[in-house]
Amino acid sequence: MLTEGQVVVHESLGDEEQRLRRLVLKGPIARTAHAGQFVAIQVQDSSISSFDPLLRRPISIAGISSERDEITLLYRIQGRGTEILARAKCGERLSVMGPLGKGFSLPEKGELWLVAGGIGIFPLYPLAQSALAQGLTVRLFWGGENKSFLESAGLSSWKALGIPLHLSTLDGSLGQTGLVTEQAQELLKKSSASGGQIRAATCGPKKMMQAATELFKNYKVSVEVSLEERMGCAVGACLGCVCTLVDEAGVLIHRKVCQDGPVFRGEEVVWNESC
Amino acid sequence: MLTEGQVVVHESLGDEEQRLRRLVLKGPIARTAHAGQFVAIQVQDSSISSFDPLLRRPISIAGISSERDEITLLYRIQGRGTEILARAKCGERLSVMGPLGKGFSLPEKGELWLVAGGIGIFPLYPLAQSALAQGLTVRLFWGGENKSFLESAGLSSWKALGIPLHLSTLDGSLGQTGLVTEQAQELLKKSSASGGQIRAATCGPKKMMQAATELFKNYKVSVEVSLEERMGCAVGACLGCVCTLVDEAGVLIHRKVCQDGPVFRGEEVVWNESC
Amino acid sequence: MSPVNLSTQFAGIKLRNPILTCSGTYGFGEEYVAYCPLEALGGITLKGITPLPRLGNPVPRLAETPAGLLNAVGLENPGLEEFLKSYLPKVRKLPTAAIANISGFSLEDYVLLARALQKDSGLAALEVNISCPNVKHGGMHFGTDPQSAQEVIAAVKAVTDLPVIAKLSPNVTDIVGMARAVQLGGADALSLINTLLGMHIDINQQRPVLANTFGGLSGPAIRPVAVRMVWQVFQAVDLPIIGMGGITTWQDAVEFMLAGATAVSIGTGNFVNPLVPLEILQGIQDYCEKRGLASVHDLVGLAHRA
Amino acid sequence: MSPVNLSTQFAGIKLRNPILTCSGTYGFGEEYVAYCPLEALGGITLKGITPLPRLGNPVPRLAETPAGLLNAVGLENPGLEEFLKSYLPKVRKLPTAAIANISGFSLEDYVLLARALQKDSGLAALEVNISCPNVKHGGMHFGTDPQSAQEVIAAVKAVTDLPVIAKLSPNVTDIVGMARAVQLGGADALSLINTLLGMHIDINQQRPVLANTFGGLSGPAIRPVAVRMVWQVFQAVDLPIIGMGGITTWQDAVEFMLAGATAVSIGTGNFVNPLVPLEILQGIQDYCEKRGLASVHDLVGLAHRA
Ligand SMILES: Cc1cc2nc3c(=O)[nH]c(=O)nc-3n(C[C@H](O)[C@H](O)[C@H](O)COP(=O)(O)OP(=O)(O)OC[C@H]3O[C@@H](n4cnc5c(N)ncnc54)[C@H](O)[C@@H]3O)c2cc1C
Ligand SMILES: Cc1cc2nc3c(=O)[nH]c(=O)nc-3n(C[C@H](O)[C@H](O)[C@H](O)COP(=O)(O)OP(=O)(O)OC[C@H]3O[C@@H](n4cnc5c(N)ncnc54)[C@H](O)[C@@H]3O)c2cc1C
Ligand SMILES: Cc1cc2nc3c(=O)[nH]c(=O)nc-3n(C[C@H](O)[C@H](O)[C@H](O)COP(=O)(O)O)c2cc1C
Ligand SMILES: Cc1cc2nc3c(=O)[nH]c(=O)nc-3n(C[C@H](O)[C@H](O)[C@H](O)COP(=O)(O)O)c2cc1C
Ligand code: FES
Ligand code: FES
Repeated sequence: MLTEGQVVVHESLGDEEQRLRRLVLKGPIARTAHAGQFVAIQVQDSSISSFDPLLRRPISIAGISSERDEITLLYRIQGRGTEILARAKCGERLSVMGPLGKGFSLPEKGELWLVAGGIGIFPLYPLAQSALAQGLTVRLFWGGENKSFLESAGLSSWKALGIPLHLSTLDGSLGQTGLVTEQAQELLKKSSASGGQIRAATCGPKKMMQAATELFKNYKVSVEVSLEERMGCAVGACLGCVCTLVDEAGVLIHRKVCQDGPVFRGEEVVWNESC
Repeated sequence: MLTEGQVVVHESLGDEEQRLRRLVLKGPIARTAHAGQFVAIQVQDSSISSFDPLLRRPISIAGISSERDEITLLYRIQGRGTEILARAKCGERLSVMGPLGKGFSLPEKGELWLVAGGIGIFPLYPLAQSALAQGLTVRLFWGGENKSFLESAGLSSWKALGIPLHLSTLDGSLGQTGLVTEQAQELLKKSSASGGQIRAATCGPKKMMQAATELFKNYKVSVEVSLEERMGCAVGACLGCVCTLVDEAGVLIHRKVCQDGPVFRGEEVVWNESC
Repeated sequence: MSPVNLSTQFAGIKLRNPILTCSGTYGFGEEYVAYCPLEALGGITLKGITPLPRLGNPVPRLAETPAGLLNAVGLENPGLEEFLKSYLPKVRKLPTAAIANISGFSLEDYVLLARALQKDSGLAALEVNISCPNVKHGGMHFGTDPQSAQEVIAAVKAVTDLPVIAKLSPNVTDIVGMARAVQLGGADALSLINTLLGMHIDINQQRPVLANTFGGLSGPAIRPVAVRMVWQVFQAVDLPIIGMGGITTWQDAVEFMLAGATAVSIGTGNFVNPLVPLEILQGIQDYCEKRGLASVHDLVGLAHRA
Repeated sequence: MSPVNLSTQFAGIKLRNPILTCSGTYGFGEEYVAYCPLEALGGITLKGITPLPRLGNPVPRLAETPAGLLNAVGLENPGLEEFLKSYLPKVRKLPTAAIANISGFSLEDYVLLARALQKDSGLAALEVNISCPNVKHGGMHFGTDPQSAQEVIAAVKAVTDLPVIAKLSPNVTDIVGMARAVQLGGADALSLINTLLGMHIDINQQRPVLANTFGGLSGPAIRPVAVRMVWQVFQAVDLPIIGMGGITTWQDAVEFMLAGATAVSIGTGNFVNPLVPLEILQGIQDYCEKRGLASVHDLVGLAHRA
């Protein structure tokens, strides 16, 4: 769906130094969106065309309110495109394609473990909401740079969900010091729940997702990962965004992150840096 | 001088359908600017670079307030560049080069006749102000599309100067029907003042300026014209903006509109379309 | 006023209107269905295929540049067999004309592909992408050597009854010479232009952004080069031209037609806005109406008269 | 930390720093004085001169394109005699190195110009612009034919004691072949790249915007092509390269140096913002400092190591 989303909220998220933004867009995308899907947003006012920057930016859907026809995007100002996006004012209309791709799946019952690294947290919030609505038990493992980051990136909303939170920071300013996967591992060791009762979903840096995937594999927990890749068309037409999977026969195959993903089963992903 | 001018006023000028804008910039350019000079303005917020559109836009200085360190630019939204410029909000900083080029000259005494076609009126206002301040007699011949245009483009400010105004419109909705040069011709015929006592300055469409130049030549009135040409550097370095003049010896020579002009003596301009 | 005739016919190809989409940017026709009504298009050009399946290059395959896009997909495609089995049946059902795009690394590759694609395949034409290295001749590109280009086109022409469109590379000293060569080879039409060879370096990582180092530059940045080549070839060679390279607005499309393009094709522009083809169609129609032109074809080459 | 060594030396040319300005975009050095302190620049390249004065092409000479600029100035210049009389004395007094740029329409033109410009003229080097038609050889450009390019450079080299920089045209199939040719001719360094040939049509007037129909495309749009050519030539040819083509930010300049440029030159970027050269210098310096590089020269070709 190609729509003009109207900016209804566009604000700094937490500490300004984190360069995070919250953008709420009004439009019909909310009606069909699922957690894990994304949009491709034009990073400039759609009324006057400029071709620099040229491409849309893929941003995960971080909040879905179908009653109010609103989706929330949370993003970090990273480069020129997001910097220009950050200028959009309330009332402006931005051209948005979406919802795109295939989101996370939810088990019928049991426990859902969410493992987030940094801003990988964003697409996991609507997933937690859906899971809770469906009666699943949810817990979150979330690692970030430091306290300021975690608080800026939405810690309080997670607290409001009333689920167990396992936090870690690199500098120890909040939660445990270290990597988020270490905490998951500890709990897995102690946990009575067998692999079959747990499902996991992870989003964050590639290395972190790879480590999480290996960890869960050892405990026979199936895990979904959300990949990132540079995108051209965002609809599966250009083959710009492929990732490499290994199929059941052990053969390497390509899948499109934009159309077949961004969510894939962790076990099938080939994590080599660039193929 | 390269400065960041702060937008202090940016508003629609008159009828919205005329697509005219008034932009007042605060900065040191006012201190040294003269009527007929121009600026080269970046048509986007200078804080984030985008290279489409790439070039600055030349705009005449239409108002100079050295006490308040303000210059006024009046422009018509013509293409994409000016359309983007029109989005600049109060408080924003725009990168401006100027004052550029050589402006109009003023006689010591006598009469100054101003002949304007359309938005060619804009650079003539500060010229009228300077001339009046110096005690010259000033009259204006101004032709435009219709009444709405003339009123939008500043007629009331001209009335406030208390000088004779000879207006004409193509559709007769204000002043005489027809071309501005016809009115000047009529008055020249009747006028007792000899050519030597009158000086003229004209700005507007090329054809109009050419006609005015020929007319004044017949009456031995010397006239200055303000040329337009596409610009690259705006400082005389790229040779993108040349016009053809004929020197005393009758030889065709090139001059740079940006540096040697935009104001030239009408008699020396070669009016052929493109050389 | 009677409506503008939008239909276009050239080289045995009949199109509802002169708006196509470029090979490699529009998949096999189904990907954009939710974003742009295919029945409104003159036609689409399919992703380039090769005899055998190809995984293409590693990622990153894309890099954004000022008003441009670098891509190094590396001709990823399912291969001829899978194309015929899984894709062609769906392509035949598309509500618009479909042009196949074929690539090869030897003369034999092209012949093999062309032989398999005939009129009865339901395709409207065959576009031959010659911007590929000829591995049997030391990697010299077919698309930069007039002799090889002529041979490839002649070989393709000999084995298919479909109209043959030669798609030229802009990375040459003499585009007119290339156009003349493929005309001698028997090309029925020309596609101008493929991408310009470029690259981008990540200054933080101090290495090329694209895994393949080099990529093809497309998008508005290259439009002035594309228009120039269409103009030059239109003047020198009597073959219909499909113009492409940076078309993103209806004004761009009109520019290509005035320069000499009989049809236009939109590639990277779809990524910017998938409704670009529709907006272009409307814009061209309005432009013709305002100027009292009975047919969109009247635009072709008009700027040469000035 | 000790400050980064910015000075650069190559092909007998000594520069305060590796930031130059491009021929044709910086006049004869005086035009930008009020906008950019020349003493901060490594050097400037002067507007191209020819033996006789030239009025150049009619206007319009410029057209803006997406992230690019088309120009068709047509080598307007005062001619050699006037250059020597009225311009050179001022150029000698400029507080930075000056490189002359010479153009011709025959071998003799180049020789005539080169003979008149020697070390005692106070110039730092001679840049030979070979992107001109050779009128004696049917208009074939010197810059697109390796043989002619080699001859021109050899002829120039034979008559001047100044370092000779060959400025290559990107409108060729094989830039490496051209670089090799001018190296055989004796070039001391290379300038890469001149403009890409392009055009733009005014769809209202239905004719080319530029009076000359064609023009040279410069600016950020062409940067990916320029970087690619610098990269290819750096790999294949052992001559110092002055990189140019779309440099507008310090990141662009670093990109060219990582690709293999020993110095960089800013053209169209000056029009966007005349302080670009200074900002680039500062940016390069900071970049080197952060990475602990002692000399800006350490950047040259670094991305090839990856
Ligand atoms: C499926 C998906 C979902 C995403 N969700 C979010 C999100 O919710 N919040 C968020 O902050 N970021 C998200 N990202 C990353 C986001 O797209 C990039 O941060 C953004 O594109 C950077 O754009 P820029 O213009 O600021 O940077 P620039 O440096 O100007 O980008 C240049 C080009 O590279 C591409 N690019 C740069 N970084 C990335 C990246 N990490 N992934 C993909 N393309 C990239 C850009 O899209 C653009 O085409 C997501 C990426 C993907 C693929
Ligand atoms: C010395 C001078 C003074 C001017 N003063 C004024 C003024 O006070 N008010 C006003 O409204 N306009 C003025 N103009 C014209 C103004 O520069 C153009 O209207 C403006 O450049 C159009 O830009 P655009 O981005 O809207 O159009 P686009 O179509 O996007 O412009 C494309 C390119 O063509 C150039 N261009 C287009 N039209 C003109 C033109 N008429 N003259 C020069 N370059 C042009 C642009 O600068 C740009 O590089 C002046 C022009 C010159 C040369
Ligand atoms: C991602 C991508 C993939 C492409 N793949 C092909 C291809 O398989 N075969 C081909 O002939 N051209 C291919 N091209 C070139 C386009 O068909 C077109 O010639 C070029 O992009 C210029 O048009 P544009 O600027 O509108 O994109 C590809 C272009 C892009 C951007
Ligand atoms: C207006 C203009 C005039 C130019 N004149 C010359 C010239 O006289 N001689 C020459 O060798 N190159 C000339 N060039 C090419 C530039 O020196 C440079 O190679 C090219 O513009 C690419 O750099 P850029 O993208 O930074 O502008 C000219 C370029 C422009 C824009
Ligand atoms: S971005 Fe085009 S296929 Fe995924
Ligand atoms: S605009 Fe460059 S010389 Fe006038």
